[in-house]
Amino acid sequence: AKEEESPGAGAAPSAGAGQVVQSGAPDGPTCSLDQMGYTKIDLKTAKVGFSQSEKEANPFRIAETQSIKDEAAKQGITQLTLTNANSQFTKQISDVEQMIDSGVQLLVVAPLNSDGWDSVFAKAKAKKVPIITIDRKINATPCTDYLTFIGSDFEEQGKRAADKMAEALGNKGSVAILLGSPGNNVTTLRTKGFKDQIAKIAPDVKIVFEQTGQFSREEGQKVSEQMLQANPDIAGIYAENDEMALGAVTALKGAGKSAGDVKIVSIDGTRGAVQGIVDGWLHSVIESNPRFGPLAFETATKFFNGEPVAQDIIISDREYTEANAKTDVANAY
Amino acid sequence: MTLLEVAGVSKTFPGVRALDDVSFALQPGEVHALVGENGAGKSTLIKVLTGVYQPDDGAVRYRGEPVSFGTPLDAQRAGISTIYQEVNLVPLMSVARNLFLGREPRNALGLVDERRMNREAADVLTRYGVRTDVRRQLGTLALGAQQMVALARAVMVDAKVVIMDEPTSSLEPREVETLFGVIRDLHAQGIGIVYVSHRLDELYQICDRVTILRDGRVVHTGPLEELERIRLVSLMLGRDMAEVRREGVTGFTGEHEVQGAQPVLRAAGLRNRHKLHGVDLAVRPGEVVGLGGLLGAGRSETLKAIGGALPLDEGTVEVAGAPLRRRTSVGAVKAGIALLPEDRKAEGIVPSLSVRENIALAVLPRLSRLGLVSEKKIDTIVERFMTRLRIKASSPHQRVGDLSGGNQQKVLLARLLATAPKVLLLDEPTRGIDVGAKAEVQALVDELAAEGLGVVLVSSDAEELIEGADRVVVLRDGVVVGTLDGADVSTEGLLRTIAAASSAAASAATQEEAS
Amino acid sequence: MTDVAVRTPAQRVRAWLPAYGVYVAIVVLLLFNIAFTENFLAWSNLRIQLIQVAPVVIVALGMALVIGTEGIDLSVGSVMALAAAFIPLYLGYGVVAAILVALIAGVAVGAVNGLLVARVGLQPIVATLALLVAGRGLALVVSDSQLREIRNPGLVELGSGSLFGLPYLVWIALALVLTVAFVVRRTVFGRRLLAIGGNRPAAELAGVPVGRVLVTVYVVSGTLAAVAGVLAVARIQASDASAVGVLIELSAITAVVVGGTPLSGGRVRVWGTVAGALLMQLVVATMIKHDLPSSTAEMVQAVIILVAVYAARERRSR
Amino acid sequence: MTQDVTVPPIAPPPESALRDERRADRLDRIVGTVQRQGALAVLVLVAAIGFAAFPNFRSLANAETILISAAPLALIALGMTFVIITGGIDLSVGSLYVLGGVVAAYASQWGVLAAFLAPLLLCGAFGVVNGVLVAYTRMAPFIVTLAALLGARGLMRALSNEGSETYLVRSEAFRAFGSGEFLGLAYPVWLALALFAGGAVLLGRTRFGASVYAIGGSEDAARLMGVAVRRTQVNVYVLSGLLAGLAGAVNAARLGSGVTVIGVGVELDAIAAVVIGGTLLTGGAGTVAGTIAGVLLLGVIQNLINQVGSVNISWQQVISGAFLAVVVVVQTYLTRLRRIQ
Ligand SMILES: Nc1ncnc2c1ncn2[C@@H]1O[C@H](COP(=O)(O)OP(=O)(O)OP(=O)(O)O)[C@@H](O)[C@H]1O
Ligand SMILES: Nc1ncnc2c1ncn2[C@@H]1O[C@H](COP(=O)(O)OP(=O)(O)OP(=O)(O)O)[C@@H](O)[C@H]1O
Ligand SMILES: [Mg+2]
Ligand SMILES: [Mg+2]
Repeated sequence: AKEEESPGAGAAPSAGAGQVVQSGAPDGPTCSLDQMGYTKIDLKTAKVGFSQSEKEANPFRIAETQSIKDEAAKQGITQLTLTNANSQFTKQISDVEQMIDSGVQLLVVAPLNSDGWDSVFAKAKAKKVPIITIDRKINATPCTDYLTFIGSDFEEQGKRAADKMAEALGNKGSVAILLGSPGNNVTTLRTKGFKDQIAKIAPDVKIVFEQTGQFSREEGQKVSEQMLQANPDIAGIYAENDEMALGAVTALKGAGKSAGDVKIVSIDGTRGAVQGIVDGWLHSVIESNPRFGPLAFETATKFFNGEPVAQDIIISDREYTEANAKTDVANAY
Repeated sequence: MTLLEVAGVSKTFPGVRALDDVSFALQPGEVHALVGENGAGKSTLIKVLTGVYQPDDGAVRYRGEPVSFGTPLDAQRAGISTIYQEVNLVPLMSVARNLFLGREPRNALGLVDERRMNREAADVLTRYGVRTDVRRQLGTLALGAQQMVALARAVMVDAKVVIMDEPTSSLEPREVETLFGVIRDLHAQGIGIVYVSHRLDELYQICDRVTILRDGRVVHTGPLEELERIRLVSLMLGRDMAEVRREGVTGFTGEHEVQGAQPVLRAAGLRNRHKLHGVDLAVRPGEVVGLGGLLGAGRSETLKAIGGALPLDEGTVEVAGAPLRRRTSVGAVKAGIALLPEDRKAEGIVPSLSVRENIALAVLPRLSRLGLVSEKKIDTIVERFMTRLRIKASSPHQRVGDLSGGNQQKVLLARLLATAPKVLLLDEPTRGIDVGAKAEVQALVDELAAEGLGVVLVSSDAEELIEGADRVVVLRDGVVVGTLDGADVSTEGLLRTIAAASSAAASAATQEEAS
Repeated sequence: MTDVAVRTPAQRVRAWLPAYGVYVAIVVLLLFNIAFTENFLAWSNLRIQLIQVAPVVIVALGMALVIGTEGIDLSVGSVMALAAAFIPLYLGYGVVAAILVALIAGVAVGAVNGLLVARVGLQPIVATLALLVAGRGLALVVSDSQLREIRNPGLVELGSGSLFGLPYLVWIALALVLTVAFVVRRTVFGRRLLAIGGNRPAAELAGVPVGRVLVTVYVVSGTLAAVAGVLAVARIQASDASAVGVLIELSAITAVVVGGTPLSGGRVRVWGTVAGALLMQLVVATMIKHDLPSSTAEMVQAVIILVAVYAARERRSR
Repeated sequence: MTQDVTVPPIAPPPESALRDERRADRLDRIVGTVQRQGALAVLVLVAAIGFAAFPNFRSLANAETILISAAPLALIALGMTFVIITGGIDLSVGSLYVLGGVVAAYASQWGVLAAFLAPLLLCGAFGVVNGVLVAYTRMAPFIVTLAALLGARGLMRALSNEGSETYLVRSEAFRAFGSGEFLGLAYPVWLALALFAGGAVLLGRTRFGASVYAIGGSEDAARLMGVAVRRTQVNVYVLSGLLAGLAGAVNAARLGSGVTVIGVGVELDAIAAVVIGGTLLTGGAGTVAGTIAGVLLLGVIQNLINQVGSVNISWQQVISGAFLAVVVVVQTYLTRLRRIQ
């Protein structure tokens, strides 16, 4: 087969921009080997498990898994086991339990859900396996149930999106929200952050519509099409991920709008979306950086060396706007 | 005191008034015949009596008390036991489970006592002449055997009333005798019996009273003895006696002219594991060959094998000298073989389709060009056969599922004839159809033979077989054990051949045992 | 048999409702929207509804045929994904070639379904369930799990262009509806498939080539699903094997059943199916436009399905 | 109860015929056994392969993980077995499973009893609605339970603030049920085992079970034979609803919260497990034991795929789809052997 179309989003993740720690400096609570009562191991010869939550079918997940794999290779870790829960939470639980049974000594988990990890933690504690959760935080006690969390602050992302939206609309106008999958913590937090911030800084911006686009381009497009008919005077669209934003762009084109008529702000920072800014269809994108590999293994190394690591490692996410989109599009994932 | 009675009952189905102000009373210890043409409303009346249908109008009284059975279960609990038309058992369940469904013997813990159930089932069935492993799935039994199981099931309970809707339609003379023995016994115990049958001989043998339905109305009720047979028929059909007398009661005329010596159908060495063990058969154009034998002799299997519906381990089938290559139903139909299946409901009609579509089904390729059907051609053919077979339907577009049994049978015949076959294989062509329709079908068989078709006829009605066939091939356990020709084609001849084969087989078995 | 000529009005309504209940429901919903939904009667809005319903209609057509044979096809969503996955791989050879490959994928999956059902004798729901799982996996393998944007002008035009004011998508769906209606009504194939659904052993004995007809029916269903997959790609201007067609089997089955085709086979209502799809589209659109939260929307949908199917159910007298 | 009727003597069929029949029956029974145990045979085979190939598969802990992960699906599939044997289908179980979990976690604030009772009551009520609609309106079970799937999910979302609120299990006793062990097996596994034993007795040794088979074999015949068709139908859907709710509660106890993002597609897993276990989707035949084998088979396969390490998720799906097809083809083939006899 001959390929012509360029893979729009999700090209093979390049080195890209690594993650930068935003907080988690020694001033916050920390956790060390002694505190947890675990034993020291050599990471290079250790068995490491990584549990991915959703299939690697969107740029974020592709980049995330790839980053873990790349970094493990770089660190010389040979025994890396990967599982993928295919968006089934109970499968993720048994995946992780099975990895603990098979004797992994470090677990990196990208949780599908923030609650429901009791049985896993019980098992991990019994076997003294530290768990680093990445990208989504688990509602449990760090340094007891799990070691630490590395990831973005989703609520903060929502707030920053709100700032961008308010700025784009000049603090007034009606806005539609394309929600992620219902029940998903990411959806909940990105919605909460956005709404709270809008209420605070731009009370004249009215949220007139919020429907789920299931984090997918097609649903995002369908919902936007309906929304544009029912709310022809919509001024802005806040999409909780880039895929839905790109779906909204197709819907806008279909409705005869031109670039910039409706301000779109979204979250993630995939290459397709950043390109959208360059093309003028998107206003701005708040990044959610998926390249957890380096930071995760750095943290683990420190931990096993007996050094204290922060219990909450929040990375600083960048943002893409008209100003930097063109130059940074190559760095997007 | 009247045991069971209905007064002024009416029941309407969409478009049809099946029962119209019907009154009927059953006394204790009487065998009450319920007769009428196909579609007269007999089964409907029975279903109203036993809670399957709710009457639109009128009242049901049981032992003097007004009752309203919501479900068949209520009726059964009250002591009314019923054998419904068309065997109504569960084919996937074991014979014993069918027999005891809803009244399984239970142990101290209240759990079903399987072992006792199987033992008792075997005992009961042996008495009814069904000797089989009761753990077998019921569906693997022949229809007649299933009917005996249904009978045993109905009689097993302590019933006050036993209702039998065409219990003999798939039974052999021998089984019919068994059934009559049972009925006489119930009679002696003062149990009331409602008996529905299209076989008039049977009625006169065992019934005391008769109620005749026509078009949903009662046209006569009274003692059976006083009613002349010809008058019974005329009341059923609603024609005057002279007319009925003129037409006669069976439709067969007797001899057929055999045309040409070349067989139109030749089957040789048909073998199928467990069922057929080398059956040979030849039929010449214009000849009607009967297949005789007891239940499970393999007659249906022989027809199915010829019609391509039963896989064969060995054997050849030739139509007009040309061997069939593809042994499938499709191939057989193409070669000119038309099979009327024994089980009309399961293998014959397509109930959801109209009369018209059912008739045209097998000939569609011939009535179409480039895959497009020609409505005009279909209309012509459908009209021709509806007239010729006198199919009674409100229109060609009526659903076949809503027709009465006899008319469904005629629709099937029409489907077969529309293919202009060379060979007709008829498995119980008159099962469950009324005297009028039966005569029509029989006359039709004669007529078709006269047109040069080769016909193979299977019928559990010995009389029909004898009168209709020129030659009878007798089967037993999947083997041809004799052929009756000319004057030998008689009931006695048939029974003699079967009996001889039985004793031969029995003695062979004893010899084998001894050695 | 006495014909009962006189029927009460209630009886007449009851006889009529099963066939036309779904149309009544559509009218009710339309009236509601005209009264309470902003901008509803605008052509741009009606156009959106038609565009969105087109893929469901196309898939449902195949599903209706399969259901007519007393079968079911759960694999349609995965077939859409598979078709979508092949498009970007072969676009280099031209639009026509790419679409052809996509359709061949549909034919292939349909043939496997058909062979499993007709020749091996698997129950349709299991055979197609296996392909529902495997087909989606295969689509992801083919596409390397990547969403690929489509910028081919031909495909983009197919997805967003119009002819005489009506989008191509709608024209295509309409043409397919007419074809299938014609096939069901006028062809030997159509009658045979109904006979198989009505009573398979009987059809077999009547010389209907049951195996061949069944395989064809599943192939048709697979092909139609592939068409829907191609159109979905053209419309969203991206090939997304992981999301396209997810759960469309349930929408399609619902459309078929709400449209008055019984799941027990032997009857196919083509226009009813179209109406069923339209009804469900209107329900969803109404709820989105009125910004109902998904919890309420799902419960309302449940009730509407029940009411519509209740009205359209086969009545058996007791 | 048997009445004494004298029947004219009938010459028994000759011994040779009976012998033939007996021989045929013996073959029939052997093939039948293989067919009934087909899923078990495949399970043993697959497990043996796992044993030989993967050291980690051999551990007791791994076996326990398989069992405990399979417990909720097993409960759901048990109910589904009853429904499918009556010739029906229950698509709502996935939604009821989530709903049950959410309600159990919420109700756990009033104690462990409430945590079990609340989901049973609510999901049982959904079962009643399903059953009544199927039994009394003759609507197709597929569509009735599809509506219930939507309705129950909607209700779950409404109860959990559009799914965003996850209730934590408040009752320690309830939590202990999810995590505790007895004789080395987790409580949920014991519960599933006990219910399966009960289910086997219910289906095979009671009149209710006989009615279930009869209805699936032929609904009309069952009605005419005096089976309480409607009541039985309502009962099986209620049973299925109850078990789905219970599965949700068990899962909530294990996970420590009422997770809202689970349950999608669980109905298909349950149907697959039941069918792999040899139950006919057309109804009338099937066993509870087969269903256990089917559920475990699905669990073992998944476990093995994980053992291999890094099979791409897309390939995993291809493999499990193909595997489903192969198992069912083998089942069908065995069944056909049985029919031909
Ligand atoms: N469920 C039904 N729906 C519609 N029409 C029906 C139904 N059952 C019976 N009928 C019609 O009612 C009439 C009486 O049918 P019924 O079965 O009682 O006849 P019958 O006397 O038993 O005939 P047969 O001797 O053929 O069994 C027929 O015209 C039949 O078509
Ligand atoms: N009296 C009986 N007891 C047990 N099984 C029987 C009996 N009669 C027939 N069978 C079973 O029926 C099957 C053969 O039936 P088949 O249909 O060939 O008979 P047939 O000669 O066509 O009789 P029918 O006239 O009933 O159709 C065999 O499997 C046999 O075991
Ligand atoms: Mg009758
Ligand atoms: Mg026979």
